[in-house]
Amino acid sequence: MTKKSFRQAINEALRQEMQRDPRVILMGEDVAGGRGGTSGVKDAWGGVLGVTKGLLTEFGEDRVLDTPISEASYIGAAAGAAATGLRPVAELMFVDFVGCCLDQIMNQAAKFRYMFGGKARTPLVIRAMYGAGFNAAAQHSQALYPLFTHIPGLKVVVPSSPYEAKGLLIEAIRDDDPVIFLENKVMYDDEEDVPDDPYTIPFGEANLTREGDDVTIVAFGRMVNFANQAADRLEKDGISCTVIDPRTTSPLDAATILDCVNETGRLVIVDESSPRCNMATDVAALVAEEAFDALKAPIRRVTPPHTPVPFATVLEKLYVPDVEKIEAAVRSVAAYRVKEEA
Amino acid sequence: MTKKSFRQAINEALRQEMQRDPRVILMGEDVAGGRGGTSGVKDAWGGVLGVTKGLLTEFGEDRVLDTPISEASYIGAAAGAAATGLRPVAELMFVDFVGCCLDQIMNQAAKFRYMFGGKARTPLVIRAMYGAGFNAAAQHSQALYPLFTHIPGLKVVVPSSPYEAKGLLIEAIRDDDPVIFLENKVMYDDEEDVPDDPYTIPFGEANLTREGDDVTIVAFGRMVNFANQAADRLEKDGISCTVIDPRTTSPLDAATILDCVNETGRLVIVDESSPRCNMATDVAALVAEEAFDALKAPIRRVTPPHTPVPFATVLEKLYVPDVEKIEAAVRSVAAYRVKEEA
Amino acid sequence: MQIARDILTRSYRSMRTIRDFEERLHVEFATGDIPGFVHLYCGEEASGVGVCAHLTDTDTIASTHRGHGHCIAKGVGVDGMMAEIYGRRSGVCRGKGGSMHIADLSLGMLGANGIVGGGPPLICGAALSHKTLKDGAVAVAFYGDGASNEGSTLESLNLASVWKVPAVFVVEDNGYGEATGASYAVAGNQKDRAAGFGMPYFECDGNDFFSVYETAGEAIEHARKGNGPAMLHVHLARWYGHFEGDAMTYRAADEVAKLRAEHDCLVNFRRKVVGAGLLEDSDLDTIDTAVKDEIEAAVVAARKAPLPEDADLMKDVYVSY
Amino acid sequence: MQIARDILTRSYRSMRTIRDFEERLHVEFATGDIPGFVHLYCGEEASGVGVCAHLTDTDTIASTHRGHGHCIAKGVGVDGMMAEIYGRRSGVCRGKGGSMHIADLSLGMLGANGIVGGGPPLICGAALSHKTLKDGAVAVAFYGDGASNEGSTLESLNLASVWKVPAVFVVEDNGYGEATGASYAVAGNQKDRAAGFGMPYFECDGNDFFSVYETAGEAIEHARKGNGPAMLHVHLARWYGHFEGDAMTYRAADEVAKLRAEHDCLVNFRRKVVGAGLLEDSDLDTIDTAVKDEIEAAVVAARKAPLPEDADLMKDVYVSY
Ligand SMILES: Cc1ncc(C[n+]2csc(CCOP(=O)(O)OP(=O)(O)O)c2C)c(N)n1
Ligand SMILES: Cc1ncc(C[n+]2csc(CCOP(=O)(O)OP(=O)(O)O)c2C)c(N)n1
Ligand SMILES: [Mg+2]
Ligand SMILES: [Mg+2]
Repeated sequence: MTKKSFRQAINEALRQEMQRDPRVILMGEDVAGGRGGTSGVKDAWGGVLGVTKGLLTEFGEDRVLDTPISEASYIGAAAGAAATGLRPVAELMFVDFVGCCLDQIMNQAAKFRYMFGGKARTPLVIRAMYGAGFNAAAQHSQALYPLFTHIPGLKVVVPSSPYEAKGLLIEAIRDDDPVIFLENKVMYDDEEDVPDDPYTIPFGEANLTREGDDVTIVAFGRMVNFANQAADRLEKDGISCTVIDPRTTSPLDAATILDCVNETGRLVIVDESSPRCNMATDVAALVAEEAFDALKAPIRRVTPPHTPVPFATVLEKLYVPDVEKIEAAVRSVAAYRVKEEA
Repeated sequence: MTKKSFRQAINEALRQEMQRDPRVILMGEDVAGGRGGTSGVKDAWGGVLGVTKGLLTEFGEDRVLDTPISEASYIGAAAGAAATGLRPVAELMFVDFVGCCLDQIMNQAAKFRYMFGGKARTPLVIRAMYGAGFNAAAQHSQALYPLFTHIPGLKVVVPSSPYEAKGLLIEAIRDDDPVIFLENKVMYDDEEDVPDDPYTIPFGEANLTREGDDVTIVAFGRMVNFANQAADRLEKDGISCTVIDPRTTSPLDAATILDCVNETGRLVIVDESSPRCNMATDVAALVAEEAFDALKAPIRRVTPPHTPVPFATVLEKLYVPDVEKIEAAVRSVAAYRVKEEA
Repeated sequence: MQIARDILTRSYRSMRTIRDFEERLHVEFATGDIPGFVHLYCGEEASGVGVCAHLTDTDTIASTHRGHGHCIAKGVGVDGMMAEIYGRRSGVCRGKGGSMHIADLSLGMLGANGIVGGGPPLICGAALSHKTLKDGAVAVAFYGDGASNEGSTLESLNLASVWKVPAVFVVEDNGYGEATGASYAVAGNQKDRAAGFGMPYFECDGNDFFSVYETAGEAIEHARKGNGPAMLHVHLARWYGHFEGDAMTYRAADEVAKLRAEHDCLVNFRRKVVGAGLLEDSDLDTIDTAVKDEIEAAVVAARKAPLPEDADLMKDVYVSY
Repeated sequence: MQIARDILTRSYRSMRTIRDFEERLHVEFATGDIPGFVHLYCGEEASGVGVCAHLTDTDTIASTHRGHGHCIAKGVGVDGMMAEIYGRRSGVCRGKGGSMHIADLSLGMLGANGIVGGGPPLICGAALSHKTLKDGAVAVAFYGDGASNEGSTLESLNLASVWKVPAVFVVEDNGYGEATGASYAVAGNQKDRAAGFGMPYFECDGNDFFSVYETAGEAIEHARKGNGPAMLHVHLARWYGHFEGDAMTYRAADEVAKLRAEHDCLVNFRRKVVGAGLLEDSDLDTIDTAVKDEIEAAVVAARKAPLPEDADLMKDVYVSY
């Protein structure tokens, strides 16, 4: 057990799986970097933010493949390779670039198995960075996991910490279905204790980062940390929260969410993605259908507004959900009394 | 006022707007057809299902442009043309093909205005067919409006009848923002009375196709008809329904939906799109947050299951929501009594 | 012509099977009993068969919406295909894919594809698998003249060259994408595109099995030897509309009649092999009869086969979920 | 060299402005006060300026993530640009776009673009507008060697040819896409790609304003005359990393020093025009001083300018909603 950053945890998961299984290969733009360069230095980048650094050196050019800038072809190639015997981990760099290759994800990889009557396996992992907070503006800051979650045939992982990232990525690589693995770019330097040995965290099993009696908070990815901070503050005022990290949006651990809401009767959902048709609406709808009787207050959603992500720091700060907004939402549902009771 | 099919209503809207404004142009694959053919026949197709038939003859090749099979380039071209003085109506054929051009919609057209500080106008309409029921299988039967609804900067229209289609399409063409206009392919031969003159139907104003006291049904596109049929049947058993056709999913007429639920206290949402992060969850979340006090029953969603669309007729019929499933959902919420009352 | 007798008979049988399969589908579609979209390969048989004659089950192909011919050429059985097209549970995809999604990965058939340009990226990946797993196999993407304008196709040409994988890109140029002529929609030409993406270009007459066979052999050999990808441009023609129901008003009235009369790959084949004394007319007649019976049986069986069961709807979305 | 004196001075001023703007950004970025990603155009000035010297405000250009140079060359003011890069309300995009999204449609500048290959499709459309509105204008897509492998770019070459619109595709080939060399990532070559998509190919030395100016003139004239699109391949080099912060370990140690010493387009320009007696050293010195002051003023103003207001967050998502 050593302190590792989110970046290191992901790198270690990749390395250990590549050591374990020769069919695991990496591909993407500058996942190594330096090919065709004049210095002769290999592994010049190891990914645009250094996440895959060192893997070329250990596994060589046959297993760490730099690609031209052509997402449709190499994400499709990853799908094709997955269907024919390899276990590719393809890096899309920014998830925003899915606009250049959605067909290969949505209509090819995700649908093979169903269209082909169960006769295909597509053990593909697509890693990508998501999220605002980097002043990367509208085309490099989206969350977009709702898009993937909407598509049957995909699994979608949104890890909330280095420990989670390592275990979930190893699980993703060993999984036989196409998995979208999303890394919040603001979290790469976050550190925590992470076991050195490989381990897996199963999909569809939520993690309760804390348990409380008054309000259930469901949060995704980076928002889990904000939710926990909000819960810390609220605790001091006697409002005790359960915080649920679903880990995967597809499959979603509906049972755990419903159990918790049945206990607390109050729910706040924190989702960094655009507010329409997102995970906050998805969880709210689930609960409004299946835990209706338990609900003692409106279901509150803390999300960005329905706008593209702005560039300027002041605006971006307003845009992303934060601890204050979560706190306020929890207070409002905690204080809520239905008319009959009032 | 003449009986017109859904197909004719759309054709007429296009024709009348092209007559009115020379900047309105059409483009897409085989929107005319016949270019480069050996018979010399022009307008050989008029769209894959004949929706744009006759427009080439009336407006010529400069305003009805056939394109190579390359959605990214021509949908992007439509966006670029819109930003520089034209008002293009681009046809994507099947909405499933958005996987080939999402970037130009999501990261370009939808974001220009915001990224550029309000200095762009992008009066672009993208028409596309959606929906199951044609045995067109997994890659030609999706609904996908949740994807577009999720993206800030887009408007999304899902017309439910010929009358609606004409008025909403004219509105879309005159609108200064990018609009996704989705046509259910199963409805092209549906007929109803449609005024001959041009008229517009504003976005964000829901249509109540019927009003009732017991249950509110919100339905989209083709599902509006199913909802009305279900309401007819239920009426006979003394269950009276309000049926809301929001017409546009973005903007969404939240006020009307909330008003109706405040009256009926019971809500069923019928959505032909895949169930996760879809419009059914979107509306459910809205109501669970903003009309919570009024709710007397769980919010029920009638949607397809979380699977790709199957090919075989028997399976496809099971897949798509139908009148029976809507009826059953309404009955269940109508019969529901919260524990306290019970 | 240095072609083994068994390759000749196998190839003829394959072409004949495709022809009869498609002609029969044309008839059956008109009855209204076949659901969905059906795109016929009739007239293009020599291409799929001439290419696949060089492949084994270890090699991979990816096909298009017009996929029946490639499937048959790669060895997928007509019973399972016919049942699939009829939407039956005994279909090769259990009735869940239909005409546009027939696949059989155990035979290296990575699927017909409803998305134009869907296949070439997949083939880059399959070729990468072959290279990485060192199984000596090649991967072949079939695609049309129309698909040659899709970004995914063009990117794939570049990617395959950069990675130097054993991929062959077969442009089946029938002169049309739906109702639009290639002379309108394809600017420039395939040959310069091949050069533009750094791979050798081969060209052949798709109405002539031997032209395809020979040229495809060279292209595939190039790839199989580890020299990187190659492009094979096949000139051919489709005999029916884009899909069943297309009135083909964009084609000259006698265009198809002429093709049938003068450019029938089966007639060409027979003339050549019999002329050269490689096979007897009777050899071919025997095949014709056998195929006729096989197709008849496939239709009869498909029509009688049980439909999918309700529970199938939810099956096989995931391996596990 | 038959170039009017005012074009020479304007072009030099434009190149000098880009250079100083970028060199200053490099310094300012290091202070930590500039948020987000910044990609510098330093070293490539002659390309944007040589091309835009042939354009008026009616003509349209689309740019890339490395967009500052194109913006300045097309006439966007440095005050508004600098303020934008600093995220200020007085920025040309009100602080909502930043370095990667600077645009000014009133000047025919359709935007920098954070998406590689984002611009070429837009330029097909702008060119279509020009053709349809018969305003005599052309539309120019700038894109990099890396972007020349994106499907959207490749499709656009074909589409522009098919539509025969007045578009020019300018490949700014600096030999790298991020940390990967074009010699690895670009299979084949741009010339054959131009032919493969049916358009003429022009090529020039991007370190030499006159080479660019002359060749771009031909390419643009071709398009403006209604002959359809053209490709202009500009060979050049970037002097900084892919983005600020890139240590450039993939480049030979002396690569940039050599470029600066031997291939500086500003030095080249001065040598040529002074040598040919077209301008005096003092003319250029005057420009240098003026630009220096202008950039200084822009930075000072940007640093002092007010930030966006909270209400701006929700503004300008739609024209109406
Ligand atoms: C991405 C995408 N765009 C458009 C279509 C509709 N479509 C199906 S087949 C076809 C024509 C394809 O032409 P070509 O590639 O020449 O193949 P052919 O039909 O001639 O065999 C089109 C446009 C599609 N299925 N997918
Ligand atoms: C679709 C997409 N893929 C990848 C990226 C990440 N990216 C930004 S710039 C760049 C390199 C572009 O290279 P090139 O086109 O040669 O332009 P240069 O940076 O050399 O000016 C990459 C890969 C992106 N922004 N968009
Ligand atoms: Mg064709
Ligand atoms: Mg470059």
